[in-house]
Amino acid sequence: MKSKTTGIVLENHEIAKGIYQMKLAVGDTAKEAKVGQFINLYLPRRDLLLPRPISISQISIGEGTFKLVYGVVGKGTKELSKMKEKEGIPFMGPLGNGFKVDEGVKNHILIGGGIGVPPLLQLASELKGNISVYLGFREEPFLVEEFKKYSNQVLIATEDGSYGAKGDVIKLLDENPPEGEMVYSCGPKPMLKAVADWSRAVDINAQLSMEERMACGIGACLVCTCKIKDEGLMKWQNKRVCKDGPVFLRDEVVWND
Amino acid sequence: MKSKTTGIVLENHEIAKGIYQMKLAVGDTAKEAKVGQFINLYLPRRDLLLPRPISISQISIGEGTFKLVYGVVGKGTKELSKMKEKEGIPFMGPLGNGFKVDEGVKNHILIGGGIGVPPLLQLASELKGNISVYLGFREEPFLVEEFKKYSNQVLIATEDGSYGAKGDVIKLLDENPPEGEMVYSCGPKPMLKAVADWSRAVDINAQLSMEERMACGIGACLVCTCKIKDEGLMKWQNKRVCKDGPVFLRDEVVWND
Amino acid sequence: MIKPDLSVNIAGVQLKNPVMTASGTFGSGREYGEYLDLNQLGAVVTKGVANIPWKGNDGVRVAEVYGGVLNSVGLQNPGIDEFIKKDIPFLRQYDTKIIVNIAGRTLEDYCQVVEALSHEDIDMLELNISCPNVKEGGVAFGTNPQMVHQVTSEVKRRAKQPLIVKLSPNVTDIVEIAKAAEAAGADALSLINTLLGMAIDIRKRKPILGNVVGGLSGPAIKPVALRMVYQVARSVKVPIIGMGGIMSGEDAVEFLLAGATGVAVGTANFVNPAATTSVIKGIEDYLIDQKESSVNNLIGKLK
Amino acid sequence: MIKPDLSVNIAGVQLKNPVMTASGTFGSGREYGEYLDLNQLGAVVTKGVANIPWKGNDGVRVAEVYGGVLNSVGLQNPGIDEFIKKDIPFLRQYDTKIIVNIAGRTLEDYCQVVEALSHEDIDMLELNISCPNVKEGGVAFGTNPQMVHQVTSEVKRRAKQPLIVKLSPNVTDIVEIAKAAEAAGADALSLINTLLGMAIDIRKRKPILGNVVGGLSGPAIKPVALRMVYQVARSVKVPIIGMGGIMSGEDAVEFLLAGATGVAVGTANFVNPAATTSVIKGIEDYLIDQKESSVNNLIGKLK
Ligand SMILES: Cc1cc2nc3c(=O)[nH]c(=O)nc-3n(C[C@H](O)[C@H](O)[C@H](O)COP(=O)(O)OP(=O)(O)OC[C@H]3O[C@@H](n4cnc5c(N)ncnc54)[C@H](O)[C@@H]3O)c2cc1C
Ligand SMILES: Cc1cc2nc3c(=O)[nH]c(=O)nc-3n(C[C@H](O)[C@H](O)[C@H](O)COP(=O)(O)OP(=O)(O)OC[C@H]3O[C@@H](n4cnc5c(N)ncnc54)[C@H](O)[C@@H]3O)c2cc1C
Ligand SMILES: Cc1cc2nc3c(=O)[nH]c(=O)nc-3n(C[C@H](O)[C@H](O)[C@H](O)COP(=O)(O)O)c2cc1C
Ligand SMILES: Cc1cc2nc3c(=O)[nH]c(=O)nc-3n(C[C@H](O)[C@H](O)[C@H](O)COP(=O)(O)O)c2cc1C
Ligand code: FES
Ligand code: FES
Repeated sequence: MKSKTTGIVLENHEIAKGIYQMKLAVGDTAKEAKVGQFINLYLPRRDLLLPRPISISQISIGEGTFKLVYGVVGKGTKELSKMKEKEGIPFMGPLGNGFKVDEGVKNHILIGGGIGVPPLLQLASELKGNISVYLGFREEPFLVEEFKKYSNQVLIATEDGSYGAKGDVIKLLDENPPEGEMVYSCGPKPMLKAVADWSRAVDINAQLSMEERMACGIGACLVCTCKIKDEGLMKWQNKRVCKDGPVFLRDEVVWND
Repeated sequence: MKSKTTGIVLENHEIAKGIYQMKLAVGDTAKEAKVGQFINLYLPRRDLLLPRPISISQISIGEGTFKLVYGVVGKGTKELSKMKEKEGIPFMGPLGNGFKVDEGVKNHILIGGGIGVPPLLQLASELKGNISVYLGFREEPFLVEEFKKYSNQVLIATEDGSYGAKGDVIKLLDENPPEGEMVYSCGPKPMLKAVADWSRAVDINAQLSMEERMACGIGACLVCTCKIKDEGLMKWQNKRVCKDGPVFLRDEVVWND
Repeated sequence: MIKPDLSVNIAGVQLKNPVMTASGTFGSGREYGEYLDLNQLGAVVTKGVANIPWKGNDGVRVAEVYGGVLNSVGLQNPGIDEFIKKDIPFLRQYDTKIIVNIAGRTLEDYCQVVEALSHEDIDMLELNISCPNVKEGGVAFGTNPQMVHQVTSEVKRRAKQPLIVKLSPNVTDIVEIAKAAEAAGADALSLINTLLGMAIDIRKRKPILGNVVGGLSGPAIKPVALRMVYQVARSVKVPIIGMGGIMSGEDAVEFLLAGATGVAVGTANFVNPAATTSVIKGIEDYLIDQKESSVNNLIGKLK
Repeated sequence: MIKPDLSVNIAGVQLKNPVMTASGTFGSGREYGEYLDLNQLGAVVTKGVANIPWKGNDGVRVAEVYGGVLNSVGLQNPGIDEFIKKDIPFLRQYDTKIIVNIAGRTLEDYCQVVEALSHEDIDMLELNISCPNVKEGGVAFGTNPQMVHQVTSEVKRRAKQPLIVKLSPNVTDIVEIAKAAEAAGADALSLINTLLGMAIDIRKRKPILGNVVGGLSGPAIKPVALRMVYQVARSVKVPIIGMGGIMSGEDAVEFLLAGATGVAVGTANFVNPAATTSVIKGIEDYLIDQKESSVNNLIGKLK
């Protein structure tokens, strides 16, 4: 029987402005994790009932650890950032479907934005073949050196141009068109939509990791849905990001307005 | 301007089954405290909004500390018992009126029950003259040795007879009648009522420290009232335990049923 | 010590214990079945199901508030045919009661669902006339005593299984509504559904929920739920299923003492997927501690 | 940066900022005046006062619940004569507006208080027809639109100061009630009073409150309060004072965006005696952060 378990914080420190990396001892749970999955973290603050979904950024089966990288954007992530070594944090997971890695694909294009970057790192470490990485940040970039271990084409854009190119990843892609057979992308919705349009235009297939607010995290409550195309009469149906996703194929996703 | 301040936990350990003593660094606030006053402690658990009133059991102006002794009876005191050295705990106070110490009184009778015992310790240390102490406990007694420093008549009763006399303080008083001019008592309401009856019977005046659930702790919200005799037409009025009390004269108190 | 008897009888249906799942928080048990043994539950109350598939509401469907959750799912469901095909056989594998929560926009919607279920192997029906998240039907039926009476009696006429009517707390006089449902033939009442609430994102200056308002659940609503259960229990004869913020066995005991025969656990599942089983355990522990031989000794036994 | 303008106008009364105290949580400011500078407040709303002294309810008057507080004080107050003698002169020492909250069991009670106040130097009246803690009057007036209309118009006829009517959230349709008060001449509306709730001591098997049920306040009720303010703001023209669970400037901003012109802070005072001033500071910080020159740019400005 699965259950909520407790991870032990091994490290938790700021790696860029407002961005923290947490290393969590999770024991054998590490063996179950697939690239692109996430875990749901439960906070000690009793006024905050809902779990926080955070992608697994790196998996170490040997150590029995997950590395998570998260941005401090609200009450819950603020609370997470205060956790100290040796403290326990309850979590569920790994959850969700993860990216699909097709052995036939030789050239991979990874496109990440902001706090959508972290899960792509584990992906980069697992993919075989040639990897191009396009990362967009608001200001200070993070994990860049780690990506360079797995790819010699890591391109960076920042909104203010303080690091790498000025602008967003789409501009970066337009100016440095990659070659490949599969796009893997994670980031805020507007970016994902732009990546969907771009990849369709250049005719490369894409997997998109979607983000939604969650409650149960396991597919029962239907609060985390996103519109997914449906062959049937209804044209689309609301599918669960936590269970059917977070990764969907570009051509399945129906964009709101 | 007064304000909520933060005390630093210097000690917090179990001194009898389910009874904890906490020593709190409070700085100059110690100078303001009078015997029989209490402080209101605010808990870190966010689901628990209301402060917990705890009597000041010992005041050290020199050290700038308060000693509190509390029983773990619910969620809040449970939380208190988990606090560790050096942790900060917000509090308000000292609050309330405290016991009235009349220089003319030479023979004092202190009667405490359970978690009503602690505030009597500071009182014992301040009173001049002869002091008789009657303490009742459910099971394991506490602070007994400390009282012996100030009195050579410290009598104990426990409900199960495991320590001292078997029974309650009233039985103890009946079997060992004290002499004196003033009773000071603190404990659960039924005990206070019994002390009121007993002291009236033996014709010794009494001050009773009452207990009520609180919200504001400073006299504004009127949730902590107890019935106090009134000369006027209304015969009694509801007075505030937090501000007009917690100590009332026996003859003022109107007992419910 | 002998294990206390946890079984309760609700409108002729014997449950192994009073603990069930709150509709909409537990799907049909398939997902939570990986986290707990469904055989342990008194009953599984399924997500509201309508006569045809519903897509539910657009946009953000959940917001976190102090000690609670706002949701505006809007009764997304696969429709009764799909439900009968997939969910009833799934649940029948387990030794627990099946209570099907019924959604509708019109009286006919409700009746169609009930008729479709008439020959199905389920234990009870729960009529949801209190969902705050759909514009037509739902809560409109649940806030007016005449409407409550009408929809309850129409559904009851067609129902082959005992009928629970689920009440909305967004009313001036819950007792009046409860009496209307009882008079119309409800075999049991369940309360409360969610309180209508709202949350605003002050940076975006927009409501957080796509639907602007949503239903408030979780510990924040427990005092209101308990008060309503208490009031209704003293005014009707049919058994009551209490819910609203139950997180622990102790919370459940409060509802039982207030007069509920059964209790349902909703939002707590999101905090702990095994919340239902820990509530069952907590009730049992309380009975042992209080030296009570049966949970029935608690029901409505408030001094 | 220039300090943003925090002043608001409610029914012709100019407040230096939108933050006031919620009636009953702050007495007449005497006690809290030791913990904060009363001159900083937009207004002090005093504890409900009746025509004669009331003793309030017996027994335990407060219970703590998850993220909230239940109270059953029952409007203990010294009566209007004593109030006029002691509290108005006290408050007039400060540069803040005085809003007197009025309690009653009958229409005549209310009218007597209003008449007694007619020549007093106070700024506004707040008519409490929503107290859940007294059997007669109070909430009975506040849950029926006809009654709301009647009591409001009778009081308004006698009132020499602008009249705020304070609404109960324990109703099916808050908009209907708000419209009745507006139609009867209310100059402003305040909402919400407490939600009716209950808590049980499971060891004693007794309700915690002496009065069995009580009023729920605090962060737990904020989503309900915010929803009602939003609904009412879109339906009436008079200004609204929003309250219910405001703990911080950010909470207050939610109410302003939802359509409140003023906000009141109640239960938060129990958690922090200087809560009102930290709410004022929080609103100011938000305005600065958002580069807004005036708090009036927020009111009702929800996208
Ligand atoms: C599958 C998935 C993977 C994610 N992986 C990461 C990651 O690796 N690193 C990272 O920094 N962030 C990640 N996020 C986003 C992260 O979950 C939110 O930033 C976080 O929940 C915000 O919590 P908060 O309490 O700080 O914010 P608040 O705004 O205070 O949260 C209030 C509520 O809204 C929810 N919420 C707020 N923002 C988001 C959001 N963007 N997505 C989902 N729920 C949200 C919270 O979970 C909470 O329930 C992921 C989200 C999803 C769905
Ligand atoms: C003036 C005064 C002085 C006190 N001094 C001491 C002391 O020195 N040592 C000690 O152990 N206890 C003392 N008490 C009692 C102490 O305040 C309660 O035991 C404590 O608040 C219980 O909190 P809880 O969260 O553990 O219990 P819970 O039952 O979980 O508390 C729920 C709510 O009820 C209130 N409450 C519960 N029991 C009491 C009670 N007996 N009196 C007042 N409020 C209560 C709590 O403060 C809280 O608001 C004193 C009470 C008063 C009024
Ligand atoms: C996400 C969610 C979905 C819900 N869906 C339904 C539903 O379909 N039918 C229904 O009758 N109640 C529904 N409810 C209400 C719950 O069954 C329950 O009445 C309410 O949440 C109060 O209980 P709780 O505080 O334990 O969650 C839903 C509640 C939540 C949180
Ligand atoms: C202890 C207490 C006493 C109250 N007394 C009154 C009162 O006398 N008159 C009134 O109109 N409201 C009274 N209220 C209601 C508050 O003014 C306010 O409407 C409610 O508490 C919601 O705000 P909050 O969540 O900020 O406390 C009282 C509330 C509390 C907690
Ligand atoms: S969070 Fe419950 S279904 Fe996805
Ligand atoms: S606790 Fe508010 S008056 Fe005593």
